[in-house]
Amino acid sequence: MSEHNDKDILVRIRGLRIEGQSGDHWTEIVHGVDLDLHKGEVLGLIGESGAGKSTIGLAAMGFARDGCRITGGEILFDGTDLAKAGEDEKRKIWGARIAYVAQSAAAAFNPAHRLIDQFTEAPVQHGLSSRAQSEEEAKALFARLQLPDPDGIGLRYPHQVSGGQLQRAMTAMAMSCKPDLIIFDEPTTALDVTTQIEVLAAIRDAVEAFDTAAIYITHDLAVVAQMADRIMVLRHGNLVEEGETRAMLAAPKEDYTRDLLSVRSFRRPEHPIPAGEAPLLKVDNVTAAYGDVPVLHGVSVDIHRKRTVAIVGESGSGKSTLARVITGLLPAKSGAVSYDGEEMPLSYKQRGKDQLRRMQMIYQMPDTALNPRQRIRDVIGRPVSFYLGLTGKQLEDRVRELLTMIELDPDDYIDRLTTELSGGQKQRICIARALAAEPQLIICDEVTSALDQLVAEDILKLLQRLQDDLGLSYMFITHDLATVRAIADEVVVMYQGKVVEHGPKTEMFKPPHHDYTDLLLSSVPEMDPDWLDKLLADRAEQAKQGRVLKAADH
Amino acid sequence: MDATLRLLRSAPPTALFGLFIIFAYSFIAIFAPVLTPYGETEIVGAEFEPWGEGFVLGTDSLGRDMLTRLIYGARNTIGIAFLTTALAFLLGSVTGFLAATISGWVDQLLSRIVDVLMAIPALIFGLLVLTIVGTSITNMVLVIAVLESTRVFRLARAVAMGIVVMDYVEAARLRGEGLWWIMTREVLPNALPPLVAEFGLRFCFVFLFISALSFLGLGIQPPTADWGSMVRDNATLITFGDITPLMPAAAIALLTVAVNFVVDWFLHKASGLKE
Amino acid sequence: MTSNKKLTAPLSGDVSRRGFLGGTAALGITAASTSALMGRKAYAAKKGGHLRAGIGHGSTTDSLDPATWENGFSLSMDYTLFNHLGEVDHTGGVKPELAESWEASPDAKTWSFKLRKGVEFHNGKSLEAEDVIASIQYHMGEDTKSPAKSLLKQVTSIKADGKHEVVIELESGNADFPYVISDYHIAIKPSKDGKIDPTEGIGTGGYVLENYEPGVRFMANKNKNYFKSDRGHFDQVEMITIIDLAARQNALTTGEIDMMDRADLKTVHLLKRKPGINVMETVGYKHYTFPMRTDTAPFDNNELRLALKYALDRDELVKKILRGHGVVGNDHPISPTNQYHADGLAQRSYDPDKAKFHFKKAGMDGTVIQLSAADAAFPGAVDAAVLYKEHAAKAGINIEVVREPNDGYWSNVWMKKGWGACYWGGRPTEDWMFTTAYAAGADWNDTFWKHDRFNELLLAARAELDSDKRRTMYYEMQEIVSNEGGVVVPMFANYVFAASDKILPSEQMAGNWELDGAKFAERWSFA
Amino acid sequence: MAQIMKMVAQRFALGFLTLFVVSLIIFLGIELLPGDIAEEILGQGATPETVAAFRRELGLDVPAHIRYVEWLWNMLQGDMGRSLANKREISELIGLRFGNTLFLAVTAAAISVPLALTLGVLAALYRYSFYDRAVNVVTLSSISFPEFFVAYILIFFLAVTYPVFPSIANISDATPFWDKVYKVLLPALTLTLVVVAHMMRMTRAAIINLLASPYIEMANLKGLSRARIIVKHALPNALAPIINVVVINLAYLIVGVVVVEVVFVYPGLGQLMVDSVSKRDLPVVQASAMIFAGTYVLLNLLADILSILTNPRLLHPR
Repeated sequence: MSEHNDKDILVRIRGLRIEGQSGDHWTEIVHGVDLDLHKGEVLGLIGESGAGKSTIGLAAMGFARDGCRITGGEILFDGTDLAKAGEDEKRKIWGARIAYVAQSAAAAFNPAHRLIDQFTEAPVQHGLSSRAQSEEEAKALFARLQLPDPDGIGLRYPHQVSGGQLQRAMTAMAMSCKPDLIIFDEPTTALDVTTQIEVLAAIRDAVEAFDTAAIYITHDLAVVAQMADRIMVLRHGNLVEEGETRAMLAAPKEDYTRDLLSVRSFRRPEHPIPAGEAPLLKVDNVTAAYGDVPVLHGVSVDIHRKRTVAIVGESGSGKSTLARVITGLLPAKSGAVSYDGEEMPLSYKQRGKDQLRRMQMIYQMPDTALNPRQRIRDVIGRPVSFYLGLTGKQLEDRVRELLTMIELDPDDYIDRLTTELSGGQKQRICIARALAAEPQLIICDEVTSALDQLVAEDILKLLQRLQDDLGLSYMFITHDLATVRAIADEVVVMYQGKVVEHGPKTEMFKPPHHDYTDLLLSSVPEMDPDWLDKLLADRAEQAKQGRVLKAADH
Repeated sequence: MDATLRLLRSAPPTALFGLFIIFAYSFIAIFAPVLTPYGETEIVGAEFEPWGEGFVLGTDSLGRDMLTRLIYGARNTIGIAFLTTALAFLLGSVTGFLAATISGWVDQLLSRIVDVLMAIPALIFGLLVLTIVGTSITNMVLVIAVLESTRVFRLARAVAMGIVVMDYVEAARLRGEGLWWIMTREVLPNALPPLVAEFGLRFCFVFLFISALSFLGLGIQPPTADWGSMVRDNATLITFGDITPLMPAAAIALLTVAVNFVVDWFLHKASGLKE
Repeated sequence: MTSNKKLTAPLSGDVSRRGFLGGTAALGITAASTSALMGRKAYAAKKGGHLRAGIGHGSTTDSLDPATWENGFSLSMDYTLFNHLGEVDHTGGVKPELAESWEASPDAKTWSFKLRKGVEFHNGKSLEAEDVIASIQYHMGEDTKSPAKSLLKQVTSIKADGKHEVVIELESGNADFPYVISDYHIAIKPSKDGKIDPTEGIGTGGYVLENYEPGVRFMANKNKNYFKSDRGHFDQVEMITIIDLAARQNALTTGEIDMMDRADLKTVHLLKRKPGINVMETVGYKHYTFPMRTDTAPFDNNELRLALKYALDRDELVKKILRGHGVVGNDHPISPTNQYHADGLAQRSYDPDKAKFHFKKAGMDGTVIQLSAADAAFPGAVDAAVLYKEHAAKAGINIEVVREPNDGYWSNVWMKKGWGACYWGGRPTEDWMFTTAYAAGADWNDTFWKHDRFNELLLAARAELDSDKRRTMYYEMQEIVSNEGGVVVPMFANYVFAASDKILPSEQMAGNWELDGAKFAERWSFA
Repeated sequence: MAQIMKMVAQRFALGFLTLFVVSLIIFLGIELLPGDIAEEILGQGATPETVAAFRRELGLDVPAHIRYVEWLWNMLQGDMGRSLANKREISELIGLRFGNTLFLAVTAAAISVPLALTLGVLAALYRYSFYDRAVNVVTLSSISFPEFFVAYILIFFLAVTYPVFPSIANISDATPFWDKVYKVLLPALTLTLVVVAHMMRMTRAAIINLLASPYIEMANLKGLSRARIIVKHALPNALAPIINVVVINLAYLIVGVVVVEVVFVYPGLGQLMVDSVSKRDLPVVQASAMIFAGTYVLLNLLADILSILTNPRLLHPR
């Protein structure tokens, strides 16, 4: 901060207070935050969900979403207090001097209009440029952001362009008026990890080229480490810590920051493959399709007792479909699914109660996995009474026991509605529901990806402990390699419906790799602020040698 | 109790007005025999007695007390409309849930049947069927209930479609739960809010539909007091600037307005739109 | 839907010599103007103008085919476009129209009709005997579906005697045959090769068809060659079907139409008060009945029938159902307008004690008697049944009113259920009325009644040309029906209709049909 | 494009299937009508002899399934047969009435659709303002009124008290166009009051529904004016539900106006059908029911196809 002068300050926020509406009353969600942003500077806002980072980012534009209102403080943008400015005054600044890049470009582009129309809209409406001139600028920007066919891509509709490209097109659109400031609101969160690299590179390049100031909002410390000059760590609407990127990463001052930094360090010792033991679940050369669209091509996976097998792949790789085939929701076209040596009917409808009981599933979104109209007692109690026939006192005792197992106080939780829980608590209930059936195998479908990192880590630890205590096997579907590192014994990498590589974890994280595995592994951001530079240089080097690693999304 | 009070306090004046009217109507409908000075079809005086003591709103063409007829009209018309709507919802939501939960050919079959039923205009269809089977209250209730249930089916199916793809329903299926459990325990409780709102709207439609049928002479038959036929019976008075025929019509309008106000508020609350 | 009330089919003129009663009671016309016009030859009819009449009848299923005519719209249309051999006038008597004169043999079996000469159809053809024969024959024979078919069953031969005379032979004598042959279905149409084209609108009437959209509108222009020089004053006549009562009345008061039929009885007192509107009322033969099936229990017991006849307060029915626009009936179908109405027969009145007495005598104590009703039977039939129930309850008779659907009432209820409500347009002659609905074995004997003495008298009176003898016989027959018949006839209904004061109706109106015998188009004019 | 053609073709096929089943139901339903057809047509004036003669004439002795096939075949060739009651060509009879029905529907739509869309867009633009609330209350009320109530009120004020419009819509072929419009204005207004609320509310809701979507937020944050956001960004995406509700209401204007026809004595198809039902003029009932059902199916087809055509995802496949 010392290297900047006060007159360089573009945005100065003081004592910002924001309230959010819940039901009929308003509660404060941002409690007096200060923020300074200098011209040309990139500021990272980081925090878990509920930290208020997006809200603050939008407030820097003087904008509050429906259900939010700015109740205090001042937001000086180049001398204008946006907290007090009128609607018209703000609309003059929005788009022209401050632009916004949303989390999901697919949702933030209007599906009814061509990209070029959306690009030129702001400059033409703000009277900054003619339509023709703006179109030329668009082509230049598209080229700069390394979009394919920069002259023609503008004529496409948003749905005709892939996610990674769309995100870059949105960055281009944000730059259409050469703004002083761009707010990036989690621009890569919705992307696959291999796609993310290119978008990050493009954004950084563009911001540097135009010397635009930026506020970069994310929950991923490793990403922000690549992008930001300075980082503010937020929690529950308060500032936790603020500092230059390298300094903060090297020596975090606060415990919370330290926790965030250490999130990826949890490691589970690998269990050995029990010699000569038959696998608990054997998926043999399974093929499956949605209607006529083939999704899985001859997939085979073995899961042994007390072991965790991680299925890794990007969206569309078929890893969730594999789970549906195993559970019988999507009966396989060919191949076999055997459990404990016994071949199971392919459709769940034909499976017996006990076959269903022994294999349970935990879902990605705890919100949709629990019936919002049921109480915990019923959610957990139903499988107990359904499979094991317990009633009355025995049932109650068992439910309480299960709640204790997942570290929730039975007295406090047993009569709550599922909607009265936090995300992490819901996921615990889902685990308890699975445990209630007393299964041997639990299929975990991206169980941590909807959770904040610290909460996710607790869930992983819980699952770990339960495995140790109860001798469970897990099939762990995930796209997050950090999770794989933490919990897996064995890794299966899937790509376009096929298994491209599989083996014990220790081997899988060591080269040499299948090209795709290599791309996947190398794309996982690291805390090192120079990681992105190194990676890009490395890939450029490899490209010279004729080995091109590119995301499928390109 | 506190929650109810708080809810009421947050309600807009239109909704409060609506609630008040609905309660007043229900009260009148339920306690009609106690509230009315005379019997429903009892002839108590000369025809067309003027307003005044004894007959607050005068008497009708047969010398029956107007006020009594109006109050019984509330009881009959509202009661029948309510019964019909309830029946339509029972039928429509059970089939709608079935279609969504089982899906596949059951869904196809039910949806096509509903398509066909909906392709025949309701009023015309009602007229036709009532002509075929004869106009009695039972027939009318059944016919309208079947007609309306197609609309309910569509909604129930659409709502249930959104629910059956939820992971908790999938979990129940994988657990091995039967159809009935899934429909009543997993789908129904979550489909309730939109269905309740729709119930209000459908009630209005049914109510207006019955009134229209009565107006055309095919609905509730005399001597049962009914607002639709009361309008028709007295419609000629309008020529002479007499508002008597508009009273039952206004009574219909007031109730449907009230229900719509409340439903509007309910939908607004349920949709979570903030003001 | 209330409009689908049916007119009983065949009917024609009125009785002669009873003009003082059977004629008109034009209530809306002020006494002054009526008397001022009275007795003057030149009744100040103005020529020209476009008449718009709102008619509360008419359906899309109507047509120009005389065999399908069954409602007030077809009737008025008939009298606008066509003529008949005879015409019923305001006195109720039938007088020659297309016939110049007629003559009967002494046994009343052979009738010869001399045709008027120089009459032209709208297409220019001259009226000749063959046209009349073809027009009559259209309603005869195996395949006709005309309601006049049964009327003409008595005809054994029709012959032309020259170009302008038609001779008709009957099976047995019928003194009332000119009435029969003037029935509204038997409109005279031009013939071609001995046949008429039933769907054509070409007649000899006062107006030429311009446009007819069944159930919607009828339009006709003045026939400049009309053989009646003092009739057919309008330039153009438009009839619009307006079934909805309120709409019809609104249309009249807002000047959309000039006249309307079937005024709303409930509000007729208000309509009278409206400036510029005349309300008119005529007494006819229309009566409402509650026929019982005398061939089935319990109605085969005359004591029960009598009990039910005494258990009804007719005055209240006239007051509440007809709102005073009618007279009480005496359990026989002969209207006070009819020539041989039994004036001396004691009027049956409401007597719960007598009802109770007969009911007991019938041994019916405690039985619930079902009465079927629908407004299709007559407007207010259900209300009337409800009133009946209330009245009978006071005599300890328990009537259960069974509401029947309007639709299908005539095919499913009438003549099927034991006791129901019914509506008769009535007949201009006693013989016709009795033959149609009271003679043993008649198609429409809706009480399935059989009385030997009555049937004997019927045959005798028909062939009798002496008026006094006929009177005695018809009196006795009315008494028999009243005391032993299977029908409760609570009331005769008046026709009540209205016109704007720009319309000048006839001085004296015919009562055989509504709207001046349905001949307003040729008899009325603008004032 | 091939995909769109396929979807459209599918919709057409489904529509025709529906119509086919409807024709069966209508035919069967009418077969079940109680009472003898011949008796009903001839009325109380019929004697057993005349009835028998008439039955022969109608060919009612032929078995039902043969009559159905014949009827369907003729219908497909555009020959609807003749009315039993008055022997007229049904196509001519219905043509005239259907023309009137369409005229009223078009007049009502010409008033109500632009009005509803304008009111709806304005309500969305000024949502939660006094204007919005007022329009909301007024439309909610008008949607709640029975049609005959609205009709009589309008007659009471605009025909009886202040005679601006005629109380009956007495039109014929010969009526000049503007005279026709003037005469149907009161029924059209009645219908407008009945349908406008539904369309307006749906327009408003469809737009407001989208206002929470990220691309509207993006449009806001591009500094565009509120009007431009509603018209340019929300409206095109709200078209599908709006088209749907407009079409439903158009269908209603055509098939659901019996009450208004009765009150205003308007010679439309609804009255024809009601008349024919009570007179058992079966060919006419069948034909008009088919026309109604056909209209409904066709309009829904139109809505479906328009929804497909306004969906950029389908219009511009990847």
